[in-house]
Amino acid sequence: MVDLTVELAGLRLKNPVLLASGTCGYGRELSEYFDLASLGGIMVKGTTLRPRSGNITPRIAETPAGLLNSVGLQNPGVKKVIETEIPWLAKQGLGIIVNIAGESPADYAAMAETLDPVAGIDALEVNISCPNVEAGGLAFGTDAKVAADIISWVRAKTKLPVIAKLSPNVTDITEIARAVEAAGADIISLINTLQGMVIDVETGKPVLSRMMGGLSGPAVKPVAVRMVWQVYKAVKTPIIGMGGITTAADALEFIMAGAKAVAIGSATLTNPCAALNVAEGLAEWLVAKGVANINELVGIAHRG
Amino acid sequence: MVDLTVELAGLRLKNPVLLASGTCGYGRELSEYFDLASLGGIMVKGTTLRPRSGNITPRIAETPAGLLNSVGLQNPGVKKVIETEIPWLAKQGLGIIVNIAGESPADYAAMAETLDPVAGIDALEVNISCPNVEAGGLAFGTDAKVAADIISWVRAKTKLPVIAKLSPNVTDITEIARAVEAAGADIISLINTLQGMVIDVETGKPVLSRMMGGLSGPAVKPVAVRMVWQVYKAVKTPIIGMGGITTAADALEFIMAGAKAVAIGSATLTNPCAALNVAEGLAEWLVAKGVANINELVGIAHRG
Amino acid sequence: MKTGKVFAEVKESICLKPGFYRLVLKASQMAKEAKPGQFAMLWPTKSQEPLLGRPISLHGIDQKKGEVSFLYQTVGRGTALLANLEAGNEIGILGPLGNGFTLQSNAKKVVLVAGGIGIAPLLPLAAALKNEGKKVELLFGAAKCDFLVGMDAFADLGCAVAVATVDGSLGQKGLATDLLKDSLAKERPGHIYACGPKPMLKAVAEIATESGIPCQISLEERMGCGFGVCMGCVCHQKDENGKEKLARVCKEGPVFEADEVIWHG
Amino acid sequence: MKTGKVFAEVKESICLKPGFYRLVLKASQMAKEAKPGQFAMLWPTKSQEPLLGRPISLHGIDQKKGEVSFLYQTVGRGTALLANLEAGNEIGILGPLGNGFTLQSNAKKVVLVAGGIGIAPLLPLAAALKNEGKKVELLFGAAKCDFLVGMDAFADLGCAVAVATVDGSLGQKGLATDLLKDSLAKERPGHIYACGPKPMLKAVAEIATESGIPCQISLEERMGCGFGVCMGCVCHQKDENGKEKLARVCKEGPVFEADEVIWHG
Ligand SMILES: Cc1cc2nc3c(=O)[nH]c(=O)nc-3n(C[C@H](O)[C@H](O)[C@H](O)COP(=O)(O)OP(=O)(O)OC[C@H]3O[C@@H](n4cnc5c(N)ncnc54)[C@H](O)[C@@H]3O)c2cc1C
Ligand SMILES: Cc1cc2nc3c(=O)[nH]c(=O)nc-3n(C[C@H](O)[C@H](O)[C@H](O)COP(=O)(O)OP(=O)(O)OC[C@H]3O[C@@H](n4cnc5c(N)ncnc54)[C@H](O)[C@@H]3O)c2cc1C
Ligand SMILES: Cc1cc2nc3c(=O)[nH]c(=O)nc-3n(C[C@H](O)[C@H](O)[C@H](O)COP(=O)(O)O)c2cc1C
Ligand SMILES: Cc1cc2nc3c(=O)[nH]c(=O)nc-3n(C[C@H](O)[C@H](O)[C@H](O)COP(=O)(O)O)c2cc1C
Ligand code: FES
Ligand code: FES
Repeated sequence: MVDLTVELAGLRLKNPVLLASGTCGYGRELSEYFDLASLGGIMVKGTTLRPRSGNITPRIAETPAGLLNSVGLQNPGVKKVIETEIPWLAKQGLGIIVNIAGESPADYAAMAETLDPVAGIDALEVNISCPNVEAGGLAFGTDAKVAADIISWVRAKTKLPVIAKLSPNVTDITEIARAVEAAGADIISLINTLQGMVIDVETGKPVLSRMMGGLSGPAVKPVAVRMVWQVYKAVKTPIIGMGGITTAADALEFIMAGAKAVAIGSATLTNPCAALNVAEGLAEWLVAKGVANINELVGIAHRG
Repeated sequence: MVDLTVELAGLRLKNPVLLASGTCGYGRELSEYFDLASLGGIMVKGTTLRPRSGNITPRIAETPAGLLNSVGLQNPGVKKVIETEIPWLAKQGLGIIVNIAGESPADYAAMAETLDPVAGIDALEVNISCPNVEAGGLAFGTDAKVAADIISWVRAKTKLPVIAKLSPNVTDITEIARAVEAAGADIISLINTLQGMVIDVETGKPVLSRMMGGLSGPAVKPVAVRMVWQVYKAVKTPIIGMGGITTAADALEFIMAGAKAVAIGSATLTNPCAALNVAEGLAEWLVAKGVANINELVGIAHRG
Repeated sequence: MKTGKVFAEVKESICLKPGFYRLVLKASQMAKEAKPGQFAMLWPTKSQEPLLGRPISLHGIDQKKGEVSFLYQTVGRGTALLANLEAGNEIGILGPLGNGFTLQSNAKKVVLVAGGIGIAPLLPLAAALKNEGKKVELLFGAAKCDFLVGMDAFADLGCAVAVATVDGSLGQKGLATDLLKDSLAKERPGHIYACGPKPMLKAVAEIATESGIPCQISLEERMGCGFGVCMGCVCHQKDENGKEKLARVCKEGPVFEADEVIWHG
Repeated sequence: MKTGKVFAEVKESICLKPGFYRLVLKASQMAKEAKPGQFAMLWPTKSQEPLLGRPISLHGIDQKKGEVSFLYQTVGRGTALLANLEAGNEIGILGPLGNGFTLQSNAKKVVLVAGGIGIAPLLPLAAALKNEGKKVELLFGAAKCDFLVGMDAFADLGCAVAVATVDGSLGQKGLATDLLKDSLAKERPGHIYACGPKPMLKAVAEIATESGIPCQISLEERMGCGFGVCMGCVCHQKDENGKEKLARVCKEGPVFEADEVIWHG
């Protein structure tokens, strides 16, 4: 038997495969397709302090080997999530990571405080990639100082492992990674979506109602692998890698680049069992190659 | 007959379709497949002051709907280009844009000075996306101040229209666009390649000898369209759009987002006649839609 | 557990009229589970480009043969690739998905209103209704005669069929909703079901609400996943207290009670 | 003008041994222009994923039938997609590309050295050489018997064929270069041609240079375009003055004079 368990700063997962936030709801729909307990964990839909109805449709546009989304963090708010989703999820036998998003550092702090004592939650993922309207539409996560601030506010309010989720829309990802590490992030997850646009040439207008959206899927994989590679060299904090992972081989690229765990996002939209297939595929690959423990592979692409 | 001529800050092109730098050599190979005079122009392979032999192979890796390259500006140097390539190209009947790259602002200035009096050259495209080794591996084009400096050095040495070619690996593309506009750029072209990496999981190593490479092709199109859109709103300088254009419809996305001309890069690698097909496709589209002049479409996605 | 994404063999792929196709797949599990009004996500190729499945309604459900069929119009890349398929090819499928129509058991007569390719999900519904011994009338509208496909199968089931085209090239000149008004004037049905373009659905919903006739409509929205995880496909509904709430077209829908839909724009 | 990228019909696609395939295409223009040692870029699908063509050598050139054939080994995604093709499918092609072998007209006997799938481009060469009345010997090496394909066609042309496998499962136990040494010891050929893995080519080049026998080798490199515009496929060569210069495998090559290649690593 191969050993797939991984441990990231106190977050123990039975295998390194997670469901990425926003592509798995709160797990209920996917649980109809496979046993969630076969995965390492779930990163639930981005949760905000107050309920949000999100953006108007169209919210989805297809792109070459990818898709744009502008869902806009539709969610019932943190209180409702705690009441109706976490208790059910806690019985499913996989790690529970709550993805939080706010309009101000205070929002994040308030959510961390509220979520900290809730039974069943294994970690908080801090989504600092949401647009900061005050600062001209750029995301919190594109400014190292703001990113660090948010992480320290959250850090101060919870004992749970804090995962900083980085935006790829930056000049130097290592600068942000170092800043959030210094601010107390236990784990770094990356990448969130790349900003993109699709125009419908028949109407002469952007397809998405919000015009711009976040690009994800296979198209972004090389950018994501590159950033994992760079961040692995820059910081000591363990990394959760994501961006276009569809197969076990894709997941291995991220692990070899330095990720200790991986998350499956858009691939779930194209196949509800995508994450399960990746987890099973990793186990098979280890057996075939005679690798006893997945941790042996983390970062090996940096050697020699 | 539809009117496809466009004029960008004194650069007159018989149609808005150009060959993107690094994907068309100096035009000789493509001239065996179609008459270069059917295109608006050619942006020749990145030229440096001294000859460069580029990086060791593998220099190319395939990615989902895209490719990575790390050719490393292999070229015979500016003198040889002037002697052996420009005279031949000048007879082909299309706009000639020389793409220049340097290791220092002085390199750029020297090349601009050398190229300025050469007969047949219609514009200089300043590639500020090359790695600036001194500044820690980031490209000149990721720092607004450095980018502006280079453009003003070039500006001072030539009467030719100066095209600033921007790197997409930045937090805020409009900041760079405004800086190069202020520094005297006549035209802005974008995007150059996104930094990426592919790992061969069988060997556990990056596929490219240089590890990281530049991502291009359909995969990057939504990012490129978004940046053209943003830059169109931010500056008055005319834009040449590129990044993943394969069909006339793709080109129209860029034009509607605000580009006055477009360049075809990776698509040429998958079909030598790609740019010709785009140019012909644009003409057919205009006829079919009853649009008399392509300029009417520039930026229309911003309306209403 | 539900059946995940599988590959199904194309049994038949035929062009009915320029731009309109019927696709028959070997998919016994789906045929066993499917209800009228449900849909499937279809992936015409195994490539990652195009990436997303295309939502297409179940048009035929043949449990005995273990086959399902689809009726679709080519409007873009995905449907063009579907049209290229040939018998023997394999295609990715996920489904059945969505809620499907509710069969009102006490209605004696029902009216089906179809706009263009919106006729697709109404065929299995008509079959189920006929099976329950109801009187079924199909009111079918389209821009022109060339866009009218699939109505013969309704006649074969014993439904009354009335047709309208905007240009008058077949049937009455006008809209499907004109046919509906005429039909209601003649005989009040126990239930209305409608599928078609948004403006038509909105008009049908208004007529139904005004006349107090229960009505279900099938909505469309651009979809990411088709099974409820991406929040890509929301529409606006009234909850029990008349307050606005969001519903996923792919999960709570695509079929909604006409009087609960909030029409934006 | 050269023929650009076109779509060609698959006439035949067969598995010769597990992992080895022959593909026959209707492509009269290519068949008319092609020379031994040239290659074509092949796109197994019309999708943008995978994006790049795969360089595959011309293995058969049938001007009369207007057909070309390829012999390939499945090693990754692109070749796996090629293997899925069936007669009647269409595939994107560009070519013929590259320089091809030079036929030395004064050599009486020539030796062809093939390593594994490197045998592919040597068949049309053998045919051309036989056509000129030369004595042709094929020395064919591979890791094991299962990797030896396509040699019967050489025997049919009247070539002498000798085989070596590393594990001794067929022919002599050893390398193709062992066969070459034995052959040179027996009879000095007027020319050597070789295609196969880099270490083999390097060894052949050394033997040829030492013995002063003209030798051409066909190199491989990962390719972007295949026709000379991307600079993806360079290799190192000596120029007239012995100075290092860069050459494109797709344009100046894939065939090079063995004594002009600079072997790195
Ligand atoms: C529940 C449901 C059931 C459907 N059933 C059928 C059916 O039985 N037969 C049929 O022909 N069509 C049906 N559709 C519409 C069908 O999904 C779209 O026509 C198809 O996805 C277009 O794909 P494409 O790649 O060809 O077009 P694209 O290139 O993606 O787009 C072309 C045009 O089609 C429109 N479009 C794209 N996606 C959708 C979508 N999800 N819904 C509506 N319009 C869209 C866009 O406005 C765009 O302008 C259904 C849609 C839904 C949501
Ligand atoms: C001029 C030329 C002629 C060739 N002729 C033949 C032939 O007749 N028959 C045949 O079977 N193969 C031939 N090859 C090799 C063939 O091009 C590759 O095996 C093929 O491109 C791999 O594609 P893939 O998608 O299956 O593999 P990928 O998934 O792209 O890669 C799988 C492995 O194949 C290797 N590879 C990928 N591309 C190339 C390449 N361009 N050259 C060498 N190795 C590569 C890589 O090292 C990689 O590990 C030729 C190559 C060249 C350059
Ligand atoms: C429809 C959709 C919704 C998403 N919502 C969120 C979200 O709420 N919070 C978040 O941190 N990331 C969100 N993401 C980003 C993903 O979690 C992931 O970081 C990104 O999509 C890259 O991975 P992928 O290519 O595997 O999808 C969303 C992505 C998609 C496609
Ligand atoms: C093989 C290759 C080489 C390139 N070389 C250069 C170069 O020398 N100078 C430059 O400014 N851009 C270079 N580029 C970038 C292209 O000009 C273009 O900006 C980019 O590829 C995006 O367009 P595309 O997606 O159409 O390829 C190169 C791109 C490729 C694929
Ligand atoms: S399409 Fe994903 S939730 Fe409906
Ligand atoms: S593959 Fe592009 S130059 Fe050879």
